[in-house]
Amino acid sequence: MSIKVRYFASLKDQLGHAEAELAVNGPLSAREIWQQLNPSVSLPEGVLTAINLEYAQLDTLVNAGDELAFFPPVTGG
Amino acid sequence: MSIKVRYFASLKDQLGHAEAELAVNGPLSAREIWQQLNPSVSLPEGVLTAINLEYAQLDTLVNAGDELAFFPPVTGG
Amino acid sequence: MQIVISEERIDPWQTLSQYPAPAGYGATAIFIGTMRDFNQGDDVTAMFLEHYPGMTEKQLLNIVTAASQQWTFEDCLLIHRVGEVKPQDTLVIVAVWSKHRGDAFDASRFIMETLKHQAPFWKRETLVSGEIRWVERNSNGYSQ
Amino acid sequence: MQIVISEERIDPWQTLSQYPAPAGYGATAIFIGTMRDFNQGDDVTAMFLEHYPGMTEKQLLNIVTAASQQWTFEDCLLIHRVGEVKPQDTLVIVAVWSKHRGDAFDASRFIMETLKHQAPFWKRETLVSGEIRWVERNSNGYSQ
Repeated sequence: MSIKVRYFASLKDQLGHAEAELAVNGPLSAREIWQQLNPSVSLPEGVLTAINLEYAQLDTLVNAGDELAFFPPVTGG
Repeated sequence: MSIKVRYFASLKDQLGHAEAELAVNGPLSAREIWQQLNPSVSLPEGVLTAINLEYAQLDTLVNAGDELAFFPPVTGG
Repeated sequence: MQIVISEERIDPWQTLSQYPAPAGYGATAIFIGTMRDFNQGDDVTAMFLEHYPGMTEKQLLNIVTAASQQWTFEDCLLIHRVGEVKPQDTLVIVAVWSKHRGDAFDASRFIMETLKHQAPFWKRETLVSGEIRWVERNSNGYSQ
Repeated sequence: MQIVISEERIDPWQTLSQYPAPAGYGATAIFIGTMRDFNQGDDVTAMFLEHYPGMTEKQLLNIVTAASQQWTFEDCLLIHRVGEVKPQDTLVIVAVWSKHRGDAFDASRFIMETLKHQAPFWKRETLVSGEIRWVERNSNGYSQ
Protein backbone atom coordinates (compact mmCIF):
# COMPACT_ATOMS: atom_id res chain seq x y z
CA MET A 1 0.00 0.00 0.00
CA SER A 2 1.35 3.42 -0.85
CA ILE A 3 0.71 7.16 -0.83
CA LYS A 4 1.13 9.21 -3.99
CA VAL A 5 2.93 12.49 -3.36
CA ARG A 6 2.95 15.47 -5.74
CA TYR A 7 5.06 18.63 -5.75
CA PHE A 8 4.26 21.85 -7.61
CA ALA A 9 5.91 25.02 -8.87
CA SER A 10 9.15 26.11 -7.15
CA LEU A 11 8.98 23.08 -4.84
CA LYS A 12 9.01 20.74 -7.82
CA ASP A 13 11.97 22.63 -9.31
CA GLN A 14 13.84 22.53 -6.00
CA LEU A 15 13.36 18.79 -5.53
CA GLY A 16 13.93 18.01 -9.20
CA HIS A 17 10.83 15.84 -9.55
CA ALA A 18 7.04 16.26 -9.59
CA GLU A 19 5.93 13.00 -7.98
CA ALA A 20 6.93 10.33 -5.52
CA GLU A 21 5.40 7.18 -4.02
CA LEU A 22 5.81 6.19 -0.40
CA ALA A 23 5.03 2.64 0.72
CA VAL A 24 3.33 2.75 4.13
CA ASN A 25 2.06 0.30 6.73
CA GLY A 26 -0.31 2.76 8.41
CA PRO A 27 -1.25 6.43 8.46
CA LEU A 28 1.50 9.07 8.64
CA SER A 29 1.23 12.83 8.94
CA ALA A 30 1.98 14.97 5.89
CA ARG A 31 5.05 16.28 7.73
CA GLU A 32 6.35 12.76 8.40
CA ILE A 33 5.88 11.80 4.78
CA TRP A 34 7.91 14.82 3.64
CA GLN A 35 10.68 13.89 6.07
CA GLN A 36 10.80 10.29 4.91
CA LEU A 37 10.83 11.25 1.22
CA ASN A 38 13.18 14.25 1.53
CA PRO A 39 15.40 13.56 4.57
CA SER A 40 17.98 16.16 3.55
CA VAL A 41 15.48 18.97 2.70
CA SER A 42 13.72 20.76 5.53
CA LEU A 43 10.07 21.59 4.92
CA PRO A 44 10.02 25.10 3.39
CA GLU A 45 8.36 27.83 5.44
CA GLY A 46 4.86 28.65 4.24
CA VAL A 47 4.47 25.37 2.34
CA LEU A 48 0.86 24.32 1.76
CA THR A 49 -0.46 20.81 1.66
CA ALA A 50 -3.53 19.10 0.23
CA ILE A 51 -4.89 15.60 0.71
CA ASN A 52 -7.15 14.22 -2.03
CA LEU A 53 -7.46 17.70 -3.62
CA GLU A 54 -8.57 19.48 -0.41
CA TYR A 55 -6.39 21.66 1.81
CA ALA A 56 -5.00 19.94 4.88
CA GLN A 57 -2.63 20.65 7.77
CA LEU A 58 0.91 19.30 8.02
CA ASP A 59 -0.23 17.29 11.02
CA THR A 60 -3.18 15.73 9.22
CA LEU A 61 -2.84 11.97 8.87
CA VAL A 62 -2.55 10.56 5.37
CA ASN A 63 -3.68 7.04 4.55
CA ALA A 64 -2.55 4.51 1.97
CA GLY A 65 -4.28 5.28 -1.32
CA ASP A 66 -4.46 9.03 -0.62
CA GLU A 67 -2.93 11.64 -2.88
CA LEU A 68 -0.82 14.12 -0.92
CA ALA A 69 0.48 17.37 -2.43
CA PHE A 70 2.99 19.96 -1.27
CA PHE A 71 3.18 23.39 -2.88
CA PRO A 72 4.24 26.99 -2.26
CA PRO A 73 1.72 29.82 -1.66
CA VAL A 74 -0.59 30.10 -4.67
CA THR A 75 -0.23 33.01 -7.10
CA GLY A 76 -3.07 32.73 -9.59
CA GLY A 77 -5.59 35.31 -10.70
CA MET B 1 -33.14 90.61 -14.42
CA SER B 2 -34.53 87.15 -13.83
CA ILE B 3 -33.82 83.65 -12.59
CA LYS B 4 -34.55 80.63 -14.75
CA VAL B 5 -36.20 77.80 -12.82
CA ARG B 6 -36.44 74.18 -13.98
CA TYR B 7 -38.47 71.24 -12.65
CA PHE B 8 -37.82 67.58 -13.36
CA ALA B 9 -39.54 64.21 -13.23
CA SER B 10 -42.54 63.85 -10.88
CA LEU B 11 -42.19 67.49 -9.80
CA LYS B 12 -42.60 68.64 -13.39
CA ASP B 13 -45.67 66.41 -13.77
CA GLN B 14 -47.14 67.69 -10.50
CA LEU B 15 -46.69 71.36 -11.43
CA GLY B 16 -47.68 70.81 -15.04
CA HIS B 17 -44.71 72.65 -16.50
CA ALA B 18 -40.94 72.18 -16.84
CA GLU B 19 -39.71 75.75 -16.62
CA ALA B 20 -40.48 79.16 -15.11
CA GLU B 21 -38.85 82.60 -15.02
CA LEU B 22 -38.85 84.80 -11.94
CA ALA B 23 -38.02 88.50 -12.22
CA VAL B 24 -35.92 89.54 -9.21
CA ASN B 25 -34.41 92.72 -7.80
CA GLY B 26 -31.83 90.96 -5.63
CA PRO B 27 -30.80 87.51 -4.40
CA LEU B 28 -33.47 85.18 -3.00
CA SER B 29 -33.09 81.75 -1.44
CA ALA B 30 -34.16 78.71 -3.44
CA ARG B 31 -36.96 78.18 -0.92
CA GLU B 32 -38.25 81.76 -1.37
CA ILE B 33 -38.22 81.35 -5.13
CA TRP B 34 -40.31 78.17 -4.90
CA GLN B 35 -42.81 79.93 -2.65
CA GLN B 36 -43.14 82.92 -4.98
CA LEU B 37 -43.57 80.72 -8.05
CA ASN B 38 -45.79 78.06 -6.45
CA PRO B 39 -47.65 79.78 -3.61
CA SER B 40 -50.28 77.06 -3.34
CA VAL B 41 -47.84 74.10 -3.45
CA SER B 42 -45.73 73.37 -0.39
CA LEU B 43 -42.16 72.34 -1.11
CA PRO B 44 -42.21 68.49 -1.30
CA GLU B 45 -40.27 66.62 1.35
CA GLY B 46 -36.90 65.37 0.12
CA VAL B 47 -36.81 67.74 -2.84
CA LEU B 48 -33.32 68.44 -4.17
CA THR B 49 -32.08 71.68 -5.64
CA ALA B 50 -29.25 72.73 -7.93
CA ILE B 51 -27.91 76.15 -8.86
CA ASN B 52 -26.01 76.41 -12.14
CA LEU B 53 -25.80 72.61 -12.44
CA GLU B 54 -24.30 72.04 -8.96
CA TYR B 55 -26.16 70.81 -5.88
CA ALA B 56 -27.20 73.56 -3.46
CA GLN B 57 -29.23 73.94 -0.26
CA LEU B 58 -32.74 75.37 -0.08
CA ASP B 59 -31.30 78.28 1.88
CA THR B 60 -28.61 79.05 -0.69
CA LEU B 61 -29.07 82.46 -2.28
CA VAL B 62 -29.78 82.53 -6.00
CA ASN B 63 -28.83 85.54 -8.12
CA ALA B 64 -30.31 87.02 -11.25
CA GLY B 65 -28.97 85.14 -14.27
CA ASP B 66 -28.61 81.86 -12.33
CA GLU B 67 -30.34 78.64 -13.34
CA LEU B 68 -32.16 77.05 -10.41
CA ALA B 69 -33.55 73.51 -10.53
CA PHE B 70 -35.87 71.52 -8.25
CA PHE B 71 -36.17 67.76 -8.53
CA PRO B 72 -37.07 64.61 -6.58
CA PRO B 73 -34.46 62.11 -5.32
CA VAL B 74 -32.51 60.76 -8.28
CA THR B 75 -33.09 57.19 -9.49
CA GLY B 76 -30.53 56.53 -12.23
CA GLY B 77 -28.08 53.68 -12.67
CA MET C 1 -11.50 58.85 -19.60
CA GLN C 2 -14.83 58.89 -21.35
CA ILE C 3 -18.28 59.85 -20.07
CA VAL C 4 -21.19 59.21 -22.41
CA ILE C 5 -24.93 59.90 -22.18
CA SER C 6 -26.50 57.61 -24.75
CA GLU C 7 -29.93 57.87 -26.33
CA GLU C 8 -29.17 54.73 -28.34
CA ARG C 9 -29.21 51.11 -27.21
CA ILE C 10 -25.86 50.03 -25.77
CA ASP C 11 -24.20 46.72 -26.59
CA PRO C 12 -21.89 46.41 -23.58
CA TRP C 13 -19.52 43.82 -25.05
CA GLN C 14 -19.11 45.58 -28.37
CA THR C 15 -18.60 48.90 -26.57
CA LEU C 16 -15.99 47.43 -24.26
CA SER C 17 -14.24 45.50 -27.03
CA GLN C 18 -13.88 48.72 -29.03
CA TYR C 19 -12.68 50.85 -26.14
CA PRO C 20 -8.91 51.40 -26.29
CA ALA C 21 -7.52 49.89 -23.09
CA PRO C 22 -4.90 52.07 -21.41
CA ALA C 23 -1.24 51.02 -21.10
CA GLY C 24 -0.01 49.23 -18.01
CA TYR C 25 -3.27 47.98 -16.55
CA GLY C 26 -3.62 44.55 -14.96
CA ALA C 27 -7.14 44.78 -13.53
CA THR C 28 -10.48 45.73 -15.04
CA ALA C 29 -13.60 46.00 -12.90
CA ILE C 30 -16.86 46.47 -14.73
CA PHE C 31 -20.38 47.01 -13.55
CA ILE C 32 -23.35 46.76 -15.91
CA GLY C 33 -26.86 47.74 -14.89
CA THR C 34 -29.61 46.14 -16.95
CA MET C 35 -33.31 46.95 -17.04
CA ARG C 36 -35.42 44.28 -15.40
CA ASP C 37 -39.01 43.50 -16.34
CA PHE C 38 -40.04 43.46 -12.69
CA ASN C 39 -39.90 46.11 -9.94
CA GLN C 40 -41.57 46.39 -6.53
CA GLY C 41 -43.84 43.46 -7.25
CA ASP C 42 -45.05 44.64 -10.66
CA ASP C 43 -44.33 43.66 -14.25
CA VAL C 44 -42.67 46.55 -16.05
CA THR C 45 -42.97 46.74 -19.83
CA ALA C 46 -41.02 49.94 -20.55
CA MET C 47 -39.15 52.73 -18.86
CA PHE C 48 -38.28 56.32 -19.63
CA LEU C 49 -35.01 57.69 -18.25
CA GLU C 50 -35.24 61.44 -17.82
CA HIS C 51 -32.12 63.45 -17.04
CA TYR C 52 -30.94 67.02 -16.57
CA PRO C 53 -28.76 67.77 -19.61
CA GLY C 54 -25.67 69.69 -18.63
CA MET C 55 -25.91 68.90 -14.93
CA THR C 56 -25.73 65.17 -15.66
CA GLU C 57 -22.41 65.45 -17.49
CA LYS C 58 -21.05 67.78 -14.81
CA GLN C 59 -22.06 65.49 -11.94
CA LEU C 60 -20.70 62.36 -13.65
CA LEU C 61 -17.39 64.14 -14.19
CA ASN C 62 -17.40 65.23 -10.53
CA ILE C 63 -17.94 61.61 -9.47
CA VAL C 64 -15.16 60.15 -11.64
CA THR C 65 -12.82 62.95 -10.54
CA ALA C 66 -13.60 62.23 -6.88
CA ALA C 67 -12.86 58.53 -7.49
CA SER C 68 -9.54 59.38 -9.16
CA GLN C 69 -8.53 61.40 -6.11
CA GLN C 70 -9.21 58.46 -3.80
CA TRP C 71 -7.89 55.57 -5.90
CA THR C 72 -5.22 55.09 -8.55
CA PHE C 73 -6.49 53.96 -11.92
CA GLU C 74 -5.36 54.21 -15.52
CA ASP C 75 -8.70 54.86 -17.17
CA CYS C 76 -12.45 54.94 -16.66
CA LEU C 77 -15.38 54.56 -19.03
CA LEU C 78 -18.84 55.60 -17.85
CA ILE C 79 -21.91 55.28 -20.06
CA HIS C 80 -25.49 55.98 -19.04
CA ARG C 81 -28.56 55.44 -21.14
CA VAL C 82 -31.39 58.00 -21.35
CA GLY C 83 -34.80 58.10 -23.06
CA GLU C 84 -37.11 55.18 -23.78
CA VAL C 85 -35.71 51.82 -22.66
CA LYS C 86 -36.99 48.26 -22.72
CA PRO C 87 -36.40 45.29 -20.43
CA GLN C 88 -32.93 43.73 -20.97
CA ASP C 89 -31.53 47.06 -22.21
CA THR C 90 -28.24 48.16 -20.67
CA LEU C 91 -28.82 51.20 -18.45
CA VAL C 92 -25.30 51.91 -17.23
CA ILE C 93 -21.73 50.71 -17.68
CA VAL C 94 -18.87 51.62 -15.36
CA ALA C 95 -15.46 50.22 -16.29
CA VAL C 96 -12.23 50.99 -14.43
CA TRP C 97 -8.76 49.89 -15.56
CA SER C 98 -6.04 49.90 -12.91
CA LYS C 99 -2.69 48.35 -12.08
CA HIS C 100 -3.98 46.70 -8.90
CA ARG C 101 -7.34 45.01 -8.45
CA GLY C 102 -8.26 46.74 -5.20
CA ASP C 103 -8.35 50.12 -6.93
CA ALA C 104 -10.53 48.89 -9.80
CA PHE C 105 -13.00 47.19 -7.43
CA ASP C 106 -13.23 50.15 -5.06
CA ALA C 107 -13.37 52.89 -7.68
CA SER C 108 -16.00 51.17 -9.85
CA ARG C 109 -18.23 50.56 -6.87
CA PHE C 110 -17.81 54.10 -5.55
CA ILE C 111 -18.66 55.55 -8.97
CA MET C 112 -21.75 53.37 -9.23
CA GLU C 113 -23.02 54.14 -5.72
CA THR C 114 -22.36 57.85 -6.01
CA LEU C 115 -24.03 57.98 -9.42
CA LYS C 116 -27.10 56.28 -7.96
CA HIS C 117 -27.44 59.03 -5.36
CA GLN C 118 -26.09 62.12 -7.12
CA ALA C 119 -26.44 61.93 -10.89
CA PRO C 120 -29.67 63.63 -12.02
CA PHE C 121 -31.48 60.75 -13.70
CA TRP C 122 -35.08 59.74 -13.00
CA LYS C 123 -36.85 56.52 -13.97
CA ARG C 124 -40.49 56.48 -15.04
CA GLU C 125 -41.90 52.97 -15.39
CA THR C 126 -44.78 51.75 -17.53
CA LEU C 127 -46.45 48.74 -15.92
CA VAL C 128 -48.18 45.89 -17.72
CA SER C 129 -51.48 47.33 -16.39
CA GLY C 130 -50.77 50.53 -18.34
CA GLU C 131 -50.06 52.50 -15.15
CA ILE C 132 -47.15 54.94 -15.37
CA ARG C 133 -45.19 55.77 -12.22
CA TRP C 134 -41.97 57.46 -11.19
CA VAL C 135 -39.48 55.34 -9.26
CA GLU C 136 -39.19 57.14 -5.94
CA ARG C 137 -35.80 56.32 -4.53
CA ASN C 138 -32.67 54.27 -5.14
CA SER C 139 -31.55 51.71 -2.59
CA ASN C 140 -28.15 51.60 -0.96
CA GLY C 141 -25.94 49.11 -2.80
CA TYR C 142 -23.45 48.71 0.03
CA SER C 143 -25.91 47.40 2.60
CA GLN C 144 -27.81 44.95 0.41
CA MET D 1 -22.78 28.38 -13.44
CA GLN D 2 -19.67 27.64 -15.42
CA ILE D 3 -16.08 27.13 -14.30
CA VAL D 4 -13.46 26.84 -17.01
CA ILE D 5 -9.73 26.20 -17.00
CA SER D 6 -8.50 27.40 -20.36
CA GLU D 7 -5.27 26.53 -22.14
CA GLU D 8 -6.32 28.78 -25.02
CA ARG D 9 -6.21 32.57 -25.24
CA ILE D 10 -9.41 34.16 -23.89
CA ASP D 11 -11.22 37.02 -25.61
CA PRO D 12 -13.17 38.41 -22.64
CA TRP D 13 -15.76 40.37 -24.63
CA GLN D 14 -16.50 37.58 -27.07
CA THR D 15 -16.73 35.10 -24.19
CA LEU D 16 -19.11 37.35 -22.25
CA SER D 17 -21.20 38.21 -25.30
CA GLN D 18 -21.71 34.50 -26.01
CA TYR D 19 -22.53 33.55 -22.43
CA PRO D 20 -26.28 33.05 -21.93
CA ALA D 21 -27.33 35.62 -19.32
CA PRO D 22 -29.69 34.24 -16.70
CA ALA D 23 -33.30 35.39 -16.37
CA GLY D 24 -34.21 38.18 -13.99
CA TYR D 25 -30.81 39.78 -13.42
CA GLY D 26 -30.36 43.55 -13.18
CA ALA D 27 -26.71 43.77 -12.17
CA THR D 28 -23.55 42.27 -13.62
CA ALA D 29 -20.20 42.71 -11.90
CA ILE D 30 -17.16 41.56 -13.83
CA PHE D 31 -13.50 41.40 -12.96
CA ILE D 32 -10.85 40.74 -15.57
CA GLY D 33 -7.22 40.10 -14.69
CA THR D 34 -4.75 40.83 -17.49
CA MET D 35 -1.07 39.95 -17.71
CA ARG D 36 1.15 42.98 -17.35
CA ASP D 37 4.59 43.30 -18.91
CA PHE D 38 6.04 44.58 -15.66
CA ASN D 39 6.28 43.09 -12.15
CA GLN D 40 8.32 43.98 -9.08
CA GLY D 41 10.43 46.43 -11.06
CA ASP D 42 11.28 44.08 -13.94
CA ASP D 43 10.13 43.76 -17.54
CA VAL D 44 8.34 40.47 -18.02
CA THR D 45 8.20 38.94 -21.50
CA ALA D 46 6.23 35.76 -20.82
CA MET D 47 4.64 33.78 -18.06
CA PHE D 48 3.76 30.17 -17.40
CA LEU D 49 0.70 29.42 -15.28
CA GLU D 50 1.06 26.06 -13.59
CA HIS D 51 -1.91 24.52 -11.82
CA TYR D 52 -2.96 21.36 -10.01
CA PRO D 53 -5.44 19.64 -12.31
CA GLY D 54 -8.38 18.26 -10.36
CA MET D 55 -7.70 20.28 -7.23
CA THR D 56 -8.06 23.54 -9.18
CA GLU D 57 -11.56 22.71 -10.41
CA LYS D 58 -12.55 21.48 -6.96
CA GLN D 59 -11.28 24.61 -5.21
CA LEU D 60 -12.88 26.98 -7.73
CA LEU D 61 -16.19 25.17 -7.23
CA ASN D 62 -15.75 25.45 -3.44
CA ILE D 63 -15.17 29.20 -3.79
CA VAL D 64 -18.20 29.86 -5.99
CA THR D 65 -20.34 27.67 -3.72
CA ALA D 66 -19.16 29.61 -0.66
CA ALA D 67 -20.05 32.87 -2.42
CA SER D 68 -23.51 31.56 -3.30
CA GLN D 69 -24.12 30.76 0.38
CA GLN D 70 -23.24 34.31 1.40
CA TRP D 71 -24.87 36.31 -1.40
CA THR D 72 -27.83 35.88 -3.72
CA PHE D 73 -26.98 35.73 -7.40
CA GLU D 74 -28.51 34.26 -10.53
CA ASP D 75 -25.36 33.02 -12.23
CA CYS D 76 -21.57 33.06 -12.16
CA LEU D 77 -18.95 32.50 -14.84
CA LEU D 78 -15.35 31.89 -13.76
CA ILE D 79 -12.57 31.35 -16.29
CA HIS D 80 -8.88 30.98 -15.52
CA ARG D 81 -6.09 30.66 -18.01
CA VAL D 82 -3.25 28.14 -17.63
CA GLY D 83 -0.09 27.37 -19.59
CA GLU D 84 2.10 29.80 -21.54
CA VAL D 85 0.77 33.36 -21.51
CA LYS D 86 1.97 36.65 -22.95
CA PRO D 87 1.56 40.25 -21.79
CA GLN D 88 -1.97 41.58 -22.44
CA ASP D 89 -3.44 38.07 -22.27
CA THR D 90 -6.51 37.66 -20.08
CA LEU D 91 -5.61 35.57 -17.01
CA VAL D 92 -8.95 35.42 -15.22
CA ILE D 93 -12.57 36.46 -15.64
CA VAL D 94 -15.13 36.49 -12.85
CA ALA D 95 -18.65 37.54 -13.80
CA VAL D 96 -21.62 37.53 -11.44
CA TRP D 97 -25.22 38.23 -12.46
CA SER D 98 -27.62 39.21 -9.69
CA LYS D 99 -30.88 41.01 -9.06
CA HIS D 100 -29.26 43.64 -6.83
CA ARG D 101 -25.93 45.31 -7.40
CA GLY D 102 -24.60 44.82 -3.85
CA ASP D 103 -24.64 41.05 -4.30
CA ALA D 104 -22.83 41.16 -7.66
CA PHE D 105 -20.14 43.51 -6.33
CA ASP D 106 -19.58 41.57 -3.12
CA ALA D 107 -19.68 38.09 -4.63
CA SER D 108 -17.35 38.89 -7.55
CA ARG D 109 -14.80 40.44 -5.24
CA PHE D 110 -15.01 37.60 -2.74
CA ILE D 111 -14.52 35.03 -5.51
CA MET D 112 -11.52 36.91 -6.87
CA GLU D 113 -9.85 37.41 -3.49
CA THR D 114 -10.44 33.84 -2.38
CA LEU D 115 -9.20 32.49 -5.72
CA LYS D 116 -6.01 34.53 -5.30
CA HIS D 117 -5.32 32.86 -1.94
CA GLN D 118 -6.79 29.36 -2.37
CA ALA D 119 -6.87 28.22 -5.97
CA PRO D 120 -3.78 26.15 -6.81
CA PHE D 121 -2.21 28.24 -9.59
CA TRP D 122 1.41 29.37 -9.69
CA LYS D 123 2.99 31.98 -11.93
CA ARG D 124 6.48 31.57 -13.37
CA GLU D 125 7.77 34.71 -15.07
CA THR D 126 10.35 35.04 -17.82
CA LEU D 127 12.14 38.39 -17.55
CA VAL D 128 13.61 40.37 -20.43
CA SER D 129 17.05 39.41 -19.06
CA GLY D 130 16.19 35.75 -19.67
CA GLU D 131 15.91 35.05 -15.96
CA ILE D 132 13.02 32.76 -14.98
CA ARG D 133 11.45 33.14 -11.54
CA TRP D 134 8.40 31.98 -9.61
CA VAL D 135 6.12 34.68 -8.26
CA GLU D 136 6.27 34.18 -4.51
CA ARG D 137 3.05 35.50 -3.11
CA ASN D 138 -0.19 37.27 -4.01
CA SER D 139 -1.05 40.56 -2.37
CA ASN D 140 -4.26 41.31 -0.51
CA GLY D 141 -6.69 43.05 -2.84
CA TYR D 142 -8.85 44.46 -0.08
CA SER D 143 -6.14 46.54 1.57
CA GLN D 144 -4.49 47.95 -1.57
